[in-house]
Amino acid sequence: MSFPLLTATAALPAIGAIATAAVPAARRTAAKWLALFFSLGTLVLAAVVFLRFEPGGDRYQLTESRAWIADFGVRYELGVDGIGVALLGLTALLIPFVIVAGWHDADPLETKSSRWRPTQGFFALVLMVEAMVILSFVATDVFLFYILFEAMLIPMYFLIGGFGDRAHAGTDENAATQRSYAAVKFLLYNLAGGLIMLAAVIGLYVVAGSFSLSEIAEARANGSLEMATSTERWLFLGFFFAFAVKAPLWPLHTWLPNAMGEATAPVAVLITAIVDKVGTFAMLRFCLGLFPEASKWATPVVITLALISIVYGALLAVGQRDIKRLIAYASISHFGFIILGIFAMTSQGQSGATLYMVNHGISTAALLLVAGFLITRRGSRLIADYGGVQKVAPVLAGTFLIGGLATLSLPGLAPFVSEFLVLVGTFSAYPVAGVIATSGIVLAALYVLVLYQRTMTGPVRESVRSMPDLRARELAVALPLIAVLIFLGVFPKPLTEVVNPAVEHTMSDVQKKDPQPEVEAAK
Amino acid sequence: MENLIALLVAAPLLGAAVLLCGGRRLDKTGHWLGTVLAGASFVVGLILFTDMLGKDPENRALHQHLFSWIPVEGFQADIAFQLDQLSMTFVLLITGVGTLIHIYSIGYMEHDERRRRFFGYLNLFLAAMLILVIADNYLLLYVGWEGVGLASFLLIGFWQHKPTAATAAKKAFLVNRVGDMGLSIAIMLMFTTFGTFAFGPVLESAGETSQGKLTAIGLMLLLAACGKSAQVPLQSWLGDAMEGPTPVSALIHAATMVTAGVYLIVRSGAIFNAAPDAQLVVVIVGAVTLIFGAIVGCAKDDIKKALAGSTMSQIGYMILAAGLGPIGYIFAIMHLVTHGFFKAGLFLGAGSVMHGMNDEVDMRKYGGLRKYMPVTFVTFGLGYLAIIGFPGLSGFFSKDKIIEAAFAKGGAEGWILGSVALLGAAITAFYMTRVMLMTFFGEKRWQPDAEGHEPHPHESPKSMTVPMIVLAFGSVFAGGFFAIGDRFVNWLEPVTGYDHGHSPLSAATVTGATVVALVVGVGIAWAMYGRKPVPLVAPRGSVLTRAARRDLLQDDFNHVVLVRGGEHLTRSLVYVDHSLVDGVVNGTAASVGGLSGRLRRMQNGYARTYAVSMFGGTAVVIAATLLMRAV
Amino acid sequence: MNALAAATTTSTGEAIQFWILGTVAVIGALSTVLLKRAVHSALSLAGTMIVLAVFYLANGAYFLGIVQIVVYTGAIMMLFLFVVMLVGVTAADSLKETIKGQRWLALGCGLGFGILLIAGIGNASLSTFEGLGAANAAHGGNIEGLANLIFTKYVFAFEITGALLITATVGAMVLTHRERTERAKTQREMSEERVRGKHLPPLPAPGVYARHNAVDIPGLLPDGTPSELTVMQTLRRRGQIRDVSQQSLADLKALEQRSGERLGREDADAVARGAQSPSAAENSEAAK
Amino acid sequence: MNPVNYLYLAALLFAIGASGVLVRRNAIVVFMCVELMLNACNLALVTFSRMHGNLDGQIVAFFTMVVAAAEVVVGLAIIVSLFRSRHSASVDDASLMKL
Repeated sequence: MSFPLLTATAALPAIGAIATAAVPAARRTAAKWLALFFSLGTLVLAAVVFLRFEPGGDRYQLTESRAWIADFGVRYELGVDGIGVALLGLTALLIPFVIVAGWHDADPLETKSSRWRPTQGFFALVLMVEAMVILSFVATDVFLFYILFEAMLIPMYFLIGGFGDRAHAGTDENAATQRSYAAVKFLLYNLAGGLIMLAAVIGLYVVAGSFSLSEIAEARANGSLEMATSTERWLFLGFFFAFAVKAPLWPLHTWLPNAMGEATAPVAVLITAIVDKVGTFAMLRFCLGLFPEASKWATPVVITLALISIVYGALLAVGQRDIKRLIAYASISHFGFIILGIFAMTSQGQSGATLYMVNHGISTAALLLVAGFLITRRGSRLIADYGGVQKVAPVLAGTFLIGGLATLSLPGLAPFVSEFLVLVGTFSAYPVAGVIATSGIVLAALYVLVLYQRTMTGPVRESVRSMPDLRARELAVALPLIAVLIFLGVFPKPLTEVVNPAVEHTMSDVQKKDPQPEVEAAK
Repeated sequence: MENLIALLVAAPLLGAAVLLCGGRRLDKTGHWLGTVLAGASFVVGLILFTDMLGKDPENRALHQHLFSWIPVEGFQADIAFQLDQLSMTFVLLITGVGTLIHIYSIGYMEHDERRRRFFGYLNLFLAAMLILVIADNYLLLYVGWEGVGLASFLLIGFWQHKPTAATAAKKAFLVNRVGDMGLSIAIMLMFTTFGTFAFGPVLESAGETSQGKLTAIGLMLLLAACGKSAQVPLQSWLGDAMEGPTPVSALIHAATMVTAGVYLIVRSGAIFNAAPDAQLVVVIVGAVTLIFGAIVGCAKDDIKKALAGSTMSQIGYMILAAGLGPIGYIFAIMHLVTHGFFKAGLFLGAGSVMHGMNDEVDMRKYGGLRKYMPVTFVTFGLGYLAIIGFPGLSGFFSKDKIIEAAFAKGGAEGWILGSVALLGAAITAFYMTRVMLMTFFGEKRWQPDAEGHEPHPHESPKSMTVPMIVLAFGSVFAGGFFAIGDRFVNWLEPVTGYDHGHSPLSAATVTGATVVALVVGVGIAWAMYGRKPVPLVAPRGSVLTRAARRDLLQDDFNHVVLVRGGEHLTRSLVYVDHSLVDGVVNGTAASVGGLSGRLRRMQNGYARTYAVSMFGGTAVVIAATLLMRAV
Repeated sequence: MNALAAATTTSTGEAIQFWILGTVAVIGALSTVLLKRAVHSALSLAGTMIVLAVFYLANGAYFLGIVQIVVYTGAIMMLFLFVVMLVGVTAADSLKETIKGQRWLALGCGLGFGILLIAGIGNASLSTFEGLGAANAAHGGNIEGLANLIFTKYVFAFEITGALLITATVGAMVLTHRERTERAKTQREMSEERVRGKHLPPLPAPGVYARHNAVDIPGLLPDGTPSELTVMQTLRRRGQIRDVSQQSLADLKALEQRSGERLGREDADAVARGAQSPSAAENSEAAK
Repeated sequence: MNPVNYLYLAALLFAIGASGVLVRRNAIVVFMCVELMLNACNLALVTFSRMHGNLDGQIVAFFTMVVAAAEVVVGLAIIVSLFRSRHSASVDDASLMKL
């Protein structure tokens, strides 16, 4: 067996987490640099994976397979397809920014004893999440995936509940209550989803006799696996429920605004840009891959829910008074687009959905991290506490605006490409749904511009008058993300190249063909 | 030669990037850099133009394929440019007027500390607008379409510290987004119908699909055009957009960007030609806006808003012409170009007036300015004569052709449209005369402002007057140059096609009617504003006047229905999310909590009780096993 | 099955033995559960076990039958009796149930369980059986057969059982062993303590004023109150002191009443006392 | 008579023992009832051994006895030390599991 590249990519941050956690209490800064070093190392490995991946090659590449729990046929099976590669890259790319943006978020409060080591804990948890997410993107064994899917809740729980907004840190009892409420809500929602999925995982094993994606696919292909329609549907629902909670899809979304509102901005990025992507990713790989017939059966309902998510999330974003909650609802709207693209079951829709996952990750990270810098400066998350920031901190305002424009999918920035693909893909299969979803772009403009107008423009408020502009560390976070957004907006080919073959595989899984254009069909 | 096309866009794009990222080091030189790069783009345009003139009229189009943009199964979007006569016209207009306005802005924005950024935005606008007109497919056009929307947003809200400016910018972007939605649906429809959205294949095979589809595409394109070109019902943003600096109003909200809708319709002519229903809606929208804008223009006392109403109305003419089909396409573009000259000139003149009057915009506080600002007066006056269609000047030729074409549409439709266009001409003459009289004639009416500074009207610096003079030349001669010998028709015909139509009225009759309308309009205005002094405070006026001052209540409608309604909707949805969606979950949690509180009492701590439950449980399991065996 | 020396019935003698001894076993089991005193329960259980030993023998498990008598009835039950003595042989349990519904639930569970088991057996039972003759004979006898299995097939389990027994022994020692937290007192220290303490003379003996010489009856002080000091510490801890002061007073009153009745004296006081007399009589009964 | 009757007896004894465990409060008596249950099982095992004609059942019964012996030793030791600290052998007194 050749060098286990995927294992190494997932193991490096895990090792980093242990190393960071082991740093003594006094050497805080060393822990930060160590975490950054490991995250950059992971990025390098991810880049190697990206380069080694051959778009025209096998469906799953760089595969590894070892026996794990032989009695139940559970194997440690890894492999990436194009979608996995794209999301792996996204995760590895974003984590260094999360770490740099959260550089001071976990500095210990002075009231605590000297043995208190929150900094080490914070960065170790972030790396732990990275390791699990990466592994879940490359796992091709359902059981292995399930374990990771659940296990990543643990570090996330501590990150949300343990490291609140610096704005309210310290003595504020109410904030602490809110935070633990948010963390518990996050955990309960996702656990509930996960448990239902566990039942479905077991059911799948009973039906298929294997946990391996490739084996199941093979059995399906040569006809040795016949699933009863109702069985397939129940199993699909079990899987889908978990992913819909994670994604999150209306009406299972209410944990997200709480969690994102209470967590620090970097952790919020971790939630919405990285961890939630596992949900949508899994819909593509497991729901569509394992239960194609049931997926088609559920399509009308899923599309309806996705449309509700799009419009509802956007409308609620307009009504928010809290910057981070606003971004959370915007994300719900965007997840609606992703799910819409997946279930439209056209090449454009699915390519678009995959690109959307990547682009939404980057654009939300940019917007949210800059918003985090803003919130740290003023110590408030309320939109009403700001005004005229543009005058005192033009660079901050500028980066914030670009992040916002990316969120509203301005052409030239990466999210436009994906959003348009999703819309076209949906429209060609379900025209009415496509038109309703298109209204989301107007609403997106509304909430982004309202946010920008209220915080950045107008007369300078007294409370922001002495606000400093972005510092070097913060620029190092914002500018590269913006550069990536522009690059992928103008030249998304490196991504589409790896994604396209994977989408073809998924399309053949569900045995769907793109609708033919009317004129061409006539010819 | 093809490779130069990208350079058109690259120059201003580079300028925008350098100016916006360059930081304070460029504060001193930034405006020169911006102007030079805009000029460079114009020069490139000229080179391409001369090259094009040397070619056979049928083979003048140039193509440049840069790279494949979004390659996805069954979906090919390219970054590729197409420069034909239609695009060329726009390129020259955009870069030419753009460069002039860059020069003008050097003087106008001299005292603004953020001038560098202003030039960055202007360059960004030029780049986006150029992409819009030289794109070879609808998706790339969409990029430019939204790009100019962004630039417009940034420039309207340039003085962000003013809440009105920030609100106006947001409004402009939002209303435009509604139009953009139309454009993106149109593109999606094209994709599902034709499998592509490149101009060539789509327009060639437009006739091969059902009329219903084409009508749908056409209506969606019209929606997009309405948003961008401020046509009813999406016109409300244009008046507010005057919050931006005046050069912006001249360049974006008069000469170039707002005419993009006309470009879109003319470019998609093949689709509209095959969808008469869509065409009918287009002419109706054009005709309604024509009158709507004109009425609004009559009532405004703010010089820029009056001009904005006029812009709306003039674009209404163009849309009307574009909706007429091959009879009108060329005249729509022709009017677009001449309008670009004289309206830009008018706006620059207005800017010059404001510059001299401490940024006062209320025309009732002007009066008699011709003595203080002679150059401005002359250039503005020439623009005025052009727009009202004074015989011999630009506007006369282009507008006359449109009215002719409207009659040539034939039937009752033709009569109605022609009459509306004539009526519009009369109202145009009225409100423009009003502007002219209130600003430059009569007694001086200005007063010290709140801080006691009395304005000292003075002529503007050279950097501002020179562009105005150049544009005045354009307003005087462009129309004649285009019209005489059908130069413009011959130039554009290979692209848009041309149909002479059969007018029920002779050309001379139409011209006569136009002149009569003009005289009537001017006469009424003279009677109302020239003979008696203009009151300093606006009279109450008739119902129509009051409604027109409020943009014919359309904004109020928007406010009540969309803004208030939207606020209520979002607020109630926030409540629903909190108490209903979340409430179900929290309620479940609470009931589980209550249930476990009850069940907790079973845990009394006695080992024997637990033993009973274990034993009972075992009994149940055995019973179940036996039953299963029995069954 | 029939061909392979399978039988359907046992001998009549065994049947008679089963019905008689089986009844005894059930009665023993019931009295184990139902009798108030732990000693009686232990003895009934021992009886049941002996019956079971007989059944083992009857079933051909000769080795187990003997082991049952020797180990179970002999060793384990005696251990029980020791502990019962240690904890207090006289203490009778109150059979009043304190947990609401426990008794009915227990009864229901027990009955249901028994019925289920019997139903299950009835459902699954064979009408024939093989008998142990062949198996016992294979290695020359029951014990040899068992030995053969224990030391071959089950040798590992056997070794582990050994380890378990050792561990249990050690565990029992550890559990009952009390760590001495202070140095043992020397005789000298004890005598000095005695001299310094309140009681210079030896502690008073129990039952000084009692009617019989019992160690669990405290001596009465001159005022008639019992002195706990007179009873052994262990009994005091167990709460097994029998207070006779009230009893003797009651006896005295009963005597007075009886003599009063005989003398024909009837007053309200005597009637009131008469109401108390039955309980007093009962107390005296229990004292015996 | 069929040896199955032994099984019925075993079931009966087992149920009686189990009821005793549930009903009695004196730890020693509870313990005796547990022994009764074990004995009932042993009887069943021995009977199975006879019915199937092999000695494995007896072996298991034998192990049960050994384990029961070990259990009794430890259990009684626990009761004794419990009695020492609480002066009571009632299982209800040790209700510290209650919240």
